[in-house]
Amino acid sequence: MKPLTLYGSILVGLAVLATTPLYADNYVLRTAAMVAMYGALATSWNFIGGFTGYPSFSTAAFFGLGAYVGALCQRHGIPMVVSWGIATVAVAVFAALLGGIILRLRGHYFAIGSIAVVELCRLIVSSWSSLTGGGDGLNVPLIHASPEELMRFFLYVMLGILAASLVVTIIVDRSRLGFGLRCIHQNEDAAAMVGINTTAYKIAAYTLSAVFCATAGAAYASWTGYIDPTDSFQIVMTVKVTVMAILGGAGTIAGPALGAAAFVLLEEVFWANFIDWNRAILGVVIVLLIFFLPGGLLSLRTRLRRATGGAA
Amino acid sequence: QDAETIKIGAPLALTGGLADEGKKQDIVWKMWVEKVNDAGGLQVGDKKMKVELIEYDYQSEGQRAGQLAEKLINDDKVQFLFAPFGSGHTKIVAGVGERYQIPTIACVASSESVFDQSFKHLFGTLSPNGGMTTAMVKFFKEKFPETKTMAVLGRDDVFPKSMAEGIAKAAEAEGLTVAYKELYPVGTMDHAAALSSIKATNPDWIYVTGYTQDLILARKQMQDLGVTAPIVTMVTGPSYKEFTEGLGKLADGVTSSSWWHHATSYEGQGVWPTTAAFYEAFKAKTGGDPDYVHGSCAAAGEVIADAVKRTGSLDKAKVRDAIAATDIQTFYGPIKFGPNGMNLVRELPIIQVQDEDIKVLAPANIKNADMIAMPK
Amino acid sequence: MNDPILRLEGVSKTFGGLNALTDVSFSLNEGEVVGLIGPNGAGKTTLVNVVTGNLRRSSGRIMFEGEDVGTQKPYQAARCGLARTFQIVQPFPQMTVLENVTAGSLFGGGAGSLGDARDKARESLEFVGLAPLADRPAANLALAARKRLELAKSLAMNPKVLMLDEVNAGLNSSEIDGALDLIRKIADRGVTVLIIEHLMKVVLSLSKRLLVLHHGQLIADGPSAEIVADERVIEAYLGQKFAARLKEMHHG
Amino acid sequence: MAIYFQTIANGLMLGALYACLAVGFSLVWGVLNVINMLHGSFIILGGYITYFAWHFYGIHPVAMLPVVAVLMFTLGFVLQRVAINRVVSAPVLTTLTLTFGLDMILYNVMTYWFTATPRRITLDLGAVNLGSVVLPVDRLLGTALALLLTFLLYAVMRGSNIGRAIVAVRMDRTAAELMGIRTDRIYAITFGIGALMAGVAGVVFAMVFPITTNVTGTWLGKAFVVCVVGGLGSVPGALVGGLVLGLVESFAGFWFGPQQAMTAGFVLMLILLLTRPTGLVGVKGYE
Amino acid sequence: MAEPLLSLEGVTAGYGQIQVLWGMDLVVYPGEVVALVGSNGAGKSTLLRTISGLLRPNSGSIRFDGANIGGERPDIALKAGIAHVPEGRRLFRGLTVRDNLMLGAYLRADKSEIARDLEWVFELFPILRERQRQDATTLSGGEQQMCAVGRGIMSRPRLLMIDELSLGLSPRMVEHLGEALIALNKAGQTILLVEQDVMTAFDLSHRAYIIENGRVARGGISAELAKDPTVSEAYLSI
Ligand SMILES: Nc1ncnc2c1ncn2[C@@H]1O[C@H](COP(=O)(O)OP(=O)(O)OP(=O)(O)O)[C@@H](O)[C@H]1O
Ligand SMILES: Nc1ncnc2c1ncn2[C@@H]1O[C@H](COP(=O)(O)OP(=O)(O)OP(=O)(O)O)[C@@H](O)[C@H]1O
Ligand SMILES: [Mg+2]
Ligand SMILES: [Mg+2]
Repeated sequence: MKPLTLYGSILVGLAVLATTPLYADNYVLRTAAMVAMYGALATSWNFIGGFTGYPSFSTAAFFGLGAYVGALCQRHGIPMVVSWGIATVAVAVFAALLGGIILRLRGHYFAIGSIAVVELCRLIVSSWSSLTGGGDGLNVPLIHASPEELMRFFLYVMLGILAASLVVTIIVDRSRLGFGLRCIHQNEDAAAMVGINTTAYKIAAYTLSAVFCATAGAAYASWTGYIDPTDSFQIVMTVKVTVMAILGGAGTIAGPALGAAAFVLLEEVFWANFIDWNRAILGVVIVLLIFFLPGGLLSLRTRLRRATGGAA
Repeated sequence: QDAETIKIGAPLALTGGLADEGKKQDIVWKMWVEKVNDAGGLQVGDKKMKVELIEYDYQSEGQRAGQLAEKLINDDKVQFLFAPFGSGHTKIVAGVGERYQIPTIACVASSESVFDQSFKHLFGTLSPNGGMTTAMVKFFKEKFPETKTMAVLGRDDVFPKSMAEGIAKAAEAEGLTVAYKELYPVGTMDHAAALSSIKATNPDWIYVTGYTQDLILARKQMQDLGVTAPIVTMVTGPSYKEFTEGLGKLADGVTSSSWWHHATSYEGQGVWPTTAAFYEAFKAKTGGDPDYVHGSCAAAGEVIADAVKRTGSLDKAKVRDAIAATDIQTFYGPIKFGPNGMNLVRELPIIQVQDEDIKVLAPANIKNADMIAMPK
Repeated sequence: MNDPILRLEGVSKTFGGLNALTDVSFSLNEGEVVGLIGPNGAGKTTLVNVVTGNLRRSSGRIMFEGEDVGTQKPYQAARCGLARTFQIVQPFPQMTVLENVTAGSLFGGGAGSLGDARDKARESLEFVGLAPLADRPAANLALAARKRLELAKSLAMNPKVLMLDEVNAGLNSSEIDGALDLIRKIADRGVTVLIIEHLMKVVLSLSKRLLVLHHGQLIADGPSAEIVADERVIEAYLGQKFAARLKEMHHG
Repeated sequence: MAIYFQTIANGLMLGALYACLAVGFSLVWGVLNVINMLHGSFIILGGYITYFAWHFYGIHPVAMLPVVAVLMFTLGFVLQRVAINRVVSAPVLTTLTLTFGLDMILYNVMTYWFTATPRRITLDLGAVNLGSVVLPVDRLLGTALALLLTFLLYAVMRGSNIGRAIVAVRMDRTAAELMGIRTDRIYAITFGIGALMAGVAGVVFAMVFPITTNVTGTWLGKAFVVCVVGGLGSVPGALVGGLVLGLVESFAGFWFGPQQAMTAGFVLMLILLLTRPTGLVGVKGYE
Repeated sequence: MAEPLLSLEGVTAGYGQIQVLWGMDLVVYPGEVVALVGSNGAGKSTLLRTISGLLRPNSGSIRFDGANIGGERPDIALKAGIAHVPEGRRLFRGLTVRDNLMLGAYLRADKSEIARDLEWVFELFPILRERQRQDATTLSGGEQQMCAVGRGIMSRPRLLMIDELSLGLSPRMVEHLGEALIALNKAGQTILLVEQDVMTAFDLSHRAYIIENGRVARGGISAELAKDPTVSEAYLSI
């Protein structure tokens, strides 16, 4: 994609989400916010999973930790937005330290290690009741505002996180870091041989994959007003985000966010219309997408172009 | 606003981990709506209005429960919400209801922590858990005076955890020794380690909390490992027919508390004037016995019916106040909300499985069997 | 003469019980072209891996420009001017040839920006004669072109010492001639070259000095002509028939 | 003292079940490079078949072993042929996404038909006492079956032509084709064996655990841990991994309480991942 | 001469959009050693892959012993009697030398004959007998090449195709393998050989084909080609 087309499409996409309050009700806004949130999660995942090619399943761990750190800060009277900042920084530090350890693993083993992190976080948060309330979960001070205001506020918060993650993606893509990450993806040994500090680069990617998840998690906690370990550290969420990114096109700039939008909207449609079979139908859609669009939704463009004879 | 129907929204767990509980809510609410509409609808002022129930499956995922509550309010314009099963998800849905000032009736949430956030639109038909612990300890001590030590194993989840902690506190207050008290995390597949430790303390009373599948596994492993005690309580196992069905003979002797039992004989207003009438209707519809989830959920409908009738309109604020002032008798028992929105404390049944059947041991006015010791 | 640019002192490497390298010592002088030969499994690749930090030596010292680099990571080795090619070529398969080389100049060659790196990459593609294929994905190249890509990539890194692990294997005689010219040109720029090769034609025509590894031990180090006549080398490596052929060639 | 023996016994019996649960998953992952998200559902499906055969026709679970084995093998074989084979050489994330999608379908079908109600085979075979150590008969039987099946699979993988072919395909698909091995068929057979092992694990589990779709995720998670502890793709690895995990959970549960038992399992796994990524016995290629 | 064992006529093949072979014609007679030489990327390996069924020809015919095997799966070609020792040996990691050899006989059911052939491979390459319990990929390069050739022999092929016999082998090892091949051929084995080192190729073979850009540029008796000045200029420039 040419940069201008790309940036144009991204702006249009964000604008579509941002203008929902003008014509739609809160539920649509909420869905738009969900699209933005999952878009941000998938875009984050893309740093490690797409650019670097490391199959990371840590998303839910970062999201959940962000939610907990944010919630705890707020409960200690720290203003909401500051709490989100603290959560972001704390989780970034955590991810960098953790990355230093588990990024020594490659391929499958990394996948397992990163999924174990989610389970471990859940178990630790759940057994550290004195701090986290354990299985009881945590209440976050409710915001006193009308539902409409609140909804709009959180829509823009999530959109902001999404936009930030996209901007960082674009910057990384055009920088040394992005180039190096792609080299690592292709051949890690060769990457080291041309002078890439693979460890540092991977840690950077892993940390980037954590920051936006953490902010989103913290904002989410403030939004719902209640979090508990089971809902905050869900393996399903981790897998879903990965699936979204792959459906959209892993390693591309806008693909993961597009995949997230498609996934969330499809889920919405099926949930509303097929109570008993929504899960199966979504499963069928995923299977078909993998069969017919293994390169993700973005590869549809290339295909169409080829089919129509090269005119772009 | 659509003046023709009263819309009640319900995010339900029809698939996923809580599917069974969700389905129970679903079936009872449908029964209630059918019955109401057959009679022409609910009395609102001088006209009758039909009731429409709108349900969505939230797949046992908390995030989605909140989202669907929002959809119900915004897209479907419901005037009331029924909260889903469990304290955690109830909290999430109640948070949404509160924000939109939509009265939310929780029928399967009993932890006080759900109601202590000063929500003004959340009302629960279950009584506080607290009513289940002290009374039970007293009752057992009276029946089995030699009871000295107990062991508690609880699931680390809102309700089961609070019950485990509540009972331990109550027992110690009554002079029992709690020789073992541990929580097990969600997703535990094996209780052998805990049970072996419990066996080593040789307690007089074993108290386990958890969801049906946890309890079935725990009971079976107790049998396998030869862990037993004169009193074995599993909360809220025997309240569910799945528990007794899954365990067969092994269920015999297990005690539990419950919020409601169909052996009670309350009477009052609503589509089912007596407990017996509800029991018959349920039996006819499903072939099985109702448990407290069924009872409590059906009663939630009556709360709404009563409130709109007294208000005579669907005015949000008025209806909310009317619900807060609820004071009715139903087949489920008395309903009267305390300041935090929970149904008032009342004497709750203590039940026991005897010959694969559920018997009520207490309170005395509805008891239909005497307590037996756990068969060896 | 100056100090040697690279010096190994008693370097050993073991894999579990296997001694892949035992007490290997030698030095390379700046600008020299040296051949490293030895039977299959003698430890030649292992030696390169140890020098570039892909493997950690078990003992000994590796001195590069007077400093012990024995604990360096591969990327550090690359940045300080120790470049190598892989026996099994290791391109970034989905990237174009140009991008492959750009990676070399950007990260190893210390180029300031992506643009600079690209210019430098074009230069080294020109140098090895791959410029016409610059926009092809590396995965589509035939073996010879891939080996040249490896070369271009290491050149783009401004190496001081270049270790070539069988870059000519699988090339036929006339292609080898092209490759020889290329390596000579590189050496003429002042780069120190260590060539590992089983093709004696290549080794002999490029290097005046040979090192011979056998069972992980350095069994010979000296002028090429002497080494190929050494009985131990013939026994371990060349074989009688080939030695005879070599001798014939010298006389004929 | 007695409690230690009991804890060891508990750990070993649980561990054998874990081994049984993980071996098929490990094989499929190791050989096909497919992280089979369906594995948990396969186990439950095997359990349901066993339960319903017992419930409606009174067939003893052990008698169902061969039936479930054949059914599940066929299911796995066909699924690989028609679906997974299409992307089997794609990156691991793609196949994972595919099996994730397939699992959503299977899971939905099972919850729809069978509901989430936990079902249990109430055979209750009692227990035998060995000194002060109590050994539940059904767990003993499960342990025996788990060991037997694992050894059977090991024998097949080691001694037979098919076993060699499976390893060969894993290591180098093209070279295997040159040996005259029909790789797509071997893939299907391997996936079939994976499903079969899951199915028979389901039979064993049906005697020990309540069967419900709720636990598919938990069992899948266990399979992950066992694989790492033992070594990916290896039959003896799954056995060792299962036993070690069983023992660790059992002792951690005894010493630190059940809340820490699962945490201990994960911590063990992380430590192993970082110190011995090939697992306790997965040194060489996968047998 | 007798009927050809293998004959190709106008075979074209390639990878996806890229065509590599542009009309190959060649024959191999029973009992011969035939060498294929040619520059890098000329398509020699592609040709062997097409014959052994790893690759489908786009057109042309491949006849083996009278039957058309073009476009059949590799197991069909192998059953017909064609063994392919691929470039880079490609032994199976994690399997012992012996298991690797046994996989060569994967399609065969005649147990006693297999045992006999295994014995024969061990006679040909005694080092393999010593190392039969060792993981095949821990062998040295030359030993691996022997194992790969042995694995080819184990299918008891009527035509043994070897790609890049000497790649990465020490001169001494090349010599040793060459001797082994001659012994094999003396025992009646037909061999089609791809070899970069033209001198070695001409030394070992009866006839040779020179491949250029996916076509046969020349063919003939090896000894004559070796003397041909145009050939030595292009391929033997010492
Ligand atoms: N990572 C490793 N683990 C175990 N053994 C190894 C490892 N790498 C190499 N070896 C062994 O070390 C010895 C030396 O190998 P090396 O690759 O250095 O040989 P080489 O001289 O390059 O041979 P060739 O000429 O065949 O390339 C061999 O026996 C090899 O099997
Ligand atoms: N898998 C593949 N996909 C695309 N192109 C390929 C593939 N394999 C080989 N090629 C191309 O086909 C052409 C012929 O390759 P082939 O391997 O047959 O040559 P060769 O004569 O064996 O050369 P070499 O001496 O390098 O082994 C080359 O241009 C190569 O780039
Ligand atoms: Mg080497
Ligand atoms: Mg070739």
